[in-house]
Amino acid sequence: MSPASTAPTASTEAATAAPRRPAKPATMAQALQRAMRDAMAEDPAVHVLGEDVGTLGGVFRVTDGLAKEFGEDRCTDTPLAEAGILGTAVGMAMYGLRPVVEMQFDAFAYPAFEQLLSHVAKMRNRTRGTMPLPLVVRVPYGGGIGGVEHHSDSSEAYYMATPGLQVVTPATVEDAYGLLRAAIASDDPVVFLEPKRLYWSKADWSPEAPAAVAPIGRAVVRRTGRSATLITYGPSLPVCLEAAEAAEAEGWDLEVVDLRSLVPFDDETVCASVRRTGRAVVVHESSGFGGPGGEIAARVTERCFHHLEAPVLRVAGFDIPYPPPMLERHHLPGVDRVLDAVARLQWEAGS
Amino acid sequence: MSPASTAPTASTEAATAAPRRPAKPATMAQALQRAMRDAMAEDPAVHVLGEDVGTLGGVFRVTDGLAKEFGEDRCTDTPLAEAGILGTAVGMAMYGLRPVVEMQFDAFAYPAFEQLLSHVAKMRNRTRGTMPLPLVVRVPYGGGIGGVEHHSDSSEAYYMATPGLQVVTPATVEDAYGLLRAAIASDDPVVFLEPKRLYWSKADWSPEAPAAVAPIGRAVVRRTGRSATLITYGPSLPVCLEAAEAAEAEGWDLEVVDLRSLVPFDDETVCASVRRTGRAVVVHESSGFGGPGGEIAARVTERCFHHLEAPVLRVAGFDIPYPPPMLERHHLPGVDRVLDAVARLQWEAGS
Amino acid sequence: MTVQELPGAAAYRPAPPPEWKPRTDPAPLLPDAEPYRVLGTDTADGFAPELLRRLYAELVRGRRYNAQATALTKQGRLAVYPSSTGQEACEVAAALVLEERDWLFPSYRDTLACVARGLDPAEALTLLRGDWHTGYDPRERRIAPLSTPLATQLPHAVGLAHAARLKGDDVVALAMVGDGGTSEGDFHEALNFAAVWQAPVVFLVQNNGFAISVPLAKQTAAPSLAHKAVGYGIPGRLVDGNDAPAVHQVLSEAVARARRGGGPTLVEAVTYRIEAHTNADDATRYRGDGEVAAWREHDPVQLLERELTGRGLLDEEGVRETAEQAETMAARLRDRMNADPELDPMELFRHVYTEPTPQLLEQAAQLRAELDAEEDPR
Amino acid sequence: MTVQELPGAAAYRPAPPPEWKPRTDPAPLLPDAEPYRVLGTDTADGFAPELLRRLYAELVRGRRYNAQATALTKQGRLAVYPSSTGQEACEVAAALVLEERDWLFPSYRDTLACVARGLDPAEALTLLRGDWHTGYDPRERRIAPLSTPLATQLPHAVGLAHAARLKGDDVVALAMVGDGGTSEGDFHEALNFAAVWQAPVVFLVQNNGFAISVPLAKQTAAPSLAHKAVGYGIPGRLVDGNDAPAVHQVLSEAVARARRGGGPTLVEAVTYRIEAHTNADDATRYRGDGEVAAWREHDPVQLLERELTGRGLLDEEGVRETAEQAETMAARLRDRMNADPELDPMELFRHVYTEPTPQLLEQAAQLRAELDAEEDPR
Ligand SMILES: Cc1ncc(C[n+]2csc(CCOP(=O)(O)OP(=O)(O)O)c2C)c(N)n1
Ligand SMILES: Cc1ncc(C[n+]2csc(CCOP(=O)(O)OP(=O)(O)O)c2C)c(N)n1
Ligand SMILES: [Mg+2]
Ligand SMILES: [Mg+2]
Repeated sequence: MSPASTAPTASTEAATAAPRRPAKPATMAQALQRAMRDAMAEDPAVHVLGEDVGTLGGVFRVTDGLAKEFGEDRCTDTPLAEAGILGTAVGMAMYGLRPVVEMQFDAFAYPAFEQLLSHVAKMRNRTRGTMPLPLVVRVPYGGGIGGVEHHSDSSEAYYMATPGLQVVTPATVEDAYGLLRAAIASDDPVVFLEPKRLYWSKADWSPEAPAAVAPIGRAVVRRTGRSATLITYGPSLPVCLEAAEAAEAEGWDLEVVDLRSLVPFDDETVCASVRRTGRAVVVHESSGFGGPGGEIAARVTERCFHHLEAPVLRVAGFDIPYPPPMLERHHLPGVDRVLDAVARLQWEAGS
Repeated sequence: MSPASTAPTASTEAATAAPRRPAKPATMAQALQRAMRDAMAEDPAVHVLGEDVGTLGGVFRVTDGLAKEFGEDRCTDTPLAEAGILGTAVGMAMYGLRPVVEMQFDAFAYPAFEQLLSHVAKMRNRTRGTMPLPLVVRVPYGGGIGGVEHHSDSSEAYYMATPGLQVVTPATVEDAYGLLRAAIASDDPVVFLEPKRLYWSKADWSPEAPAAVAPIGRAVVRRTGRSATLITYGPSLPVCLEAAEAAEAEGWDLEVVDLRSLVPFDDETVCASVRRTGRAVVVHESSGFGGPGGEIAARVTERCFHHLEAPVLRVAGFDIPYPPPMLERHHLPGVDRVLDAVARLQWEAGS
Repeated sequence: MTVQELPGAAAYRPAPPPEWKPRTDPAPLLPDAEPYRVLGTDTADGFAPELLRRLYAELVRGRRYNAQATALTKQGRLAVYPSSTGQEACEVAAALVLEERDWLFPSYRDTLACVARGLDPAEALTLLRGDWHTGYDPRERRIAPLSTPLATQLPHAVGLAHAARLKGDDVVALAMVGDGGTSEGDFHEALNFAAVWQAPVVFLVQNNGFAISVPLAKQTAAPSLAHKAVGYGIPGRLVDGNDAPAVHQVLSEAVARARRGGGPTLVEAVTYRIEAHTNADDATRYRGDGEVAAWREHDPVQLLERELTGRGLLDEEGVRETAEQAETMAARLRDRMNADPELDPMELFRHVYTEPTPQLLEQAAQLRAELDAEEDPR
Repeated sequence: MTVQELPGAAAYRPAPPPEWKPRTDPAPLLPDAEPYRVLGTDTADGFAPELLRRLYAELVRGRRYNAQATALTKQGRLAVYPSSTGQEACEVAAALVLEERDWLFPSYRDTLACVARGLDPAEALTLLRGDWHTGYDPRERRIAPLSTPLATQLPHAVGLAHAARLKGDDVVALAMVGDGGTSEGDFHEALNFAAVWQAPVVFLVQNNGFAISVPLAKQTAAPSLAHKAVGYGIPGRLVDGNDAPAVHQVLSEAVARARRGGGPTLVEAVTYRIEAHTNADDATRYRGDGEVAAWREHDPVQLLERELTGRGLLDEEGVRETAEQAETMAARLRDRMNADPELDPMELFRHVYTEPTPQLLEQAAQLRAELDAEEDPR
């Protein structure tokens, strides 16, 4: 993955101050850990809480070492109750802390939905801006890891439909660090969706001098191309990049846009790409019906109608409960399914 | 409202057996009550439960008289805990009952989301069809009634994004009865969305011989027209019909489709209309971003691209937490906003 | 102090059963067999006359406030008003036991507690008038937004109290909830977190007999709601919720306990909702007049008035003066609420995020244009 | 019987405080000061040798099942296995106390209880192998799906028990949950509904000391988890979870109580998770070997074996035979699990609704085409 980034290249002060050490391979999980570690070191208001985040370091080890370095009061194993975790985090944020909450798996964030929808998303607004709620909810999401029932949901549609939340999801090691730092620094509540199956993805990346990442709300063109645009995010980015490589053989030069932020949505970057290419496919793992792709396809069409040679198509998970491990590969959008959709972009017909 | 219904006209057995009494004005709330009453009378497995549904008859009086007629075991005031209500209803359905659950207001269904998403929607599927879950969750939704905070949410996007649920919403007195009967009769779980501000809407309707209503999953053309299609449901249907009347003055002959069922979605009826008119606007109260309109616009565009003279537009609530009573009229899609959207359907340009 | 070091937290990992020991002795956690009472008992002697008079004045003011707000609702000036008439002792005591630096977490019925804590009587009604949601800056008087989703405010109180303690601040949070609200999962989770973290928080349950139409018998089978405390390892206290000095004392002790690091307390105040649930409710559908009449005999204002006059701490003059002061407050409130609030529809977009998203800017422009067109229709 | 008429339900609408009375006497609801034990005490005399031998055989079988499933996981035959090694007494007793018509509501760790109840040992592993979710028809043996979202199965058990009672059926539901699961709101709501409805349900909490890495001290500050019962007005019982006859007795009594209309019971069984949380977990990160070793000394299988041999109810021959039977079961399980399951990807669309939606039909056609192309790539 060598992104043709639209991000500003100026590095942060911290980054310029430190001597740049050579980048070594790091996993996304390590970059996320580092983001929390650095945020905690810089700002004593940052607290991490959740199930098993302390002594164990989280079931995905994303909080590994934080309790040891900062003490159990800064990285706290909570009782097993997600509404309680998010609800107490709301209270902590009301007192000026910046809680970073971990939900153990996507489906286990559901018990906390009332707190999220009725309080977290609304606190700033209902108090006329006097009570902002700087709070991050980290949610490992998506499948592809052989998880049994309830361990592979993609719930971004729920978060997107909730005004007041920012919804962010990294697809690269670099973004994992940069976007999580940005999320923790944000004065608005952020649902931070971590693609489970990319936790162990690796890239050359230096924790001492992390590259700056664009602020929340900016999509990025990961691969330029002229035939059509693949619009995607999180776990489906590698799939789309692979599909784009494979598409070359068919004579298609695909552009790949990584949304990174679902809310706010970067209409500018996305539409600029689609206007250039005239064709688009939205790719995500979440179920199609009522999923993120509908919103994305609709808003792109509203804005680029006369540039479109074909309807914006969607490649998504089927409209079924997430399958058992042995069948999940049939559900997940893969390279072939993406290429099939590209093939259906009415290359002959024109409009 | 005089619907040009696509519904089959054959009446149910019960209806043909009873002598048709002249229809009298009835409210939607009354028709809903009657639907539960008739279902309970016919099938002892039907149980109603929720907060204040018994002695009080519900805060909107939709369950009025049921406890008296069928006893408190059939229409039960529960403790105040929505997850508990839905969770126990799941157990009741597992034992062969057909629970009809009332959530007092839309936002108060949120505590029950884990039960809904992780169990209700999945039970049939996870048990390979051996454990169907015939259960109805009645949710009063939407605004326009001057409700304070947390009393006017529109949460249909959450339900639509959850495979395994049927999502149904009536907009007329007749449909209120017919669809609720169908929902209770369905062997699949149904989220039954009741537009709060239409509870007191009236129509001539005979409880003794209710007209048959199409099965769940069928949209209906409420008004035929040739210029453009308004696609809507629930609380926005009257707005769209009014807008269609007003549009005549501008020379637009608008068709109005009432979806009635969001899941399953009636692509056939909707697309047939859009193919005829070539232009469409989706109208709903729910927030626009990530709301139902995105899905609807996207799927209509996928299917009717070459018939479209303009992009499918959306008129929706703003992407904000639901406003306080004194400001809600600015948020709710009204006739003017619908007409504005119609005006933007590129009448001059063509495509 | 780390969570690990919290008093007692280390203990209850059960040793292998041969040496199994309960973490704490449950006996002191259990509530008394009867609600605690002060009025009409010798204990009342121990109360400072000043405190009793202060309580009385606040009760009278509170009663008047409830009446005024109900009247404003009838006049269409409020969207809805959930009255706390009959529960003024709880409302007032909850406010008075707190220091300025402490935090109050009211439920939707607790406007009165907010006002007794010093919140502007009109600002307190913003939510119920409907010109905005929360009508005040919560940080100003350390009053969380009135919470409509029941029991959801309880974990907030725990988190805030916990945060204050971690920061080394001497702050207590008092959270209010109804009998119905105790059935919600959030109640359970909040009490458990509070107990495990030994957070300086006091939970006040106003058991007013009903959750809208649902009587307590359909809400719980517990010996008392205060008995729930032992399941979290915290003390449960039962008090006559119409006995203002008794509620004040029990809450004061709980606040003091929390302040000195003794952890949370659950207080059940037994009281009664005299009015209907809200103006939109018809209470005759689910309860008899007899029941209401019986409770009117146990009225918090009258009980305290009787005690004070009996003890010679209040005379007719004092009663009249107090009533007059309340009347002045009510008149002022009426005047202010009779003025239409200033509304700016554009505010709808202002507080959703720190910076409006591009999408909100577009939508704001759309509304702006609509408003301009309305004002100046060409 | 209507809810109104439920035993005691009518009572606790508090009379005006002068006549306030608790609804029930809390004393009999409180658990004993120590976990109840049978093995090594005289009480063991009262047990039928047949029951003790049956328990022993099931414990040995269960232990072997756990070992086999763990081995299968290492061989990649299961996606994951949460072992109940060390907790077999609870698993087995929970299954044996129920009649055929009763219902079991297992948590994700309770495969063993399902097998002890007669579920096919291989079908019980479908979820964990990953070829489908629930691997059996719940109605066949009246075993609800293994529940992964913690505590969510508890309200199901209450609803089912309530429904059975309304229908006049003599059915009891037994629901299992872990110590960690007691912190969830669903635990609270389920117990409360059960108590108010006096549903014939038994809640068995296996307190095995940990929720993954989180020890009980960070989960609760309660004297014991059984003490939570009093807050719902139901009896709480504490039992040594490694003492099979003791668990069997306490659960039997609770089931009998439920069956005769006496309402729900909360049972806390004190036990210990000997293995890591699952094969994916590294328990050395959060607990010492010493602790595990101490609990190995209090092993449920050994404890019962010692008692039986001591009493002359079991000899070497019997031990060997029991082990052999378990070995046969394990071998059969191994063989069956080593065969690849038959998979039909098209099944993904088959059970979402009674009738597939038009959308699902489209999607099924798409997958069908893809599968055909895979098989026959032109
Ligand atoms: C989560 C939630 N569910 C339902 C409601 C609707 N509701 C508002 S008040 C009320 C009754 C509350 O009873 P209680 O807790 O006893 O407080 P009280 O009204 O007696 O002060 C209900 C059911 C709500 N506000 N929040
Ligand atoms: C609602 C929910 N939250 C989180 C999880 C993730 N999780 C699985 S097991 C477990 C620990 C459970 O502990 P306990 O209830 O004590 O049961 P045990 O594992 O000890 O049998 C957790 C946190 C889950 N399955 N469900
Ligand atoms: Mg109440
Ligand atoms: Mg455990």
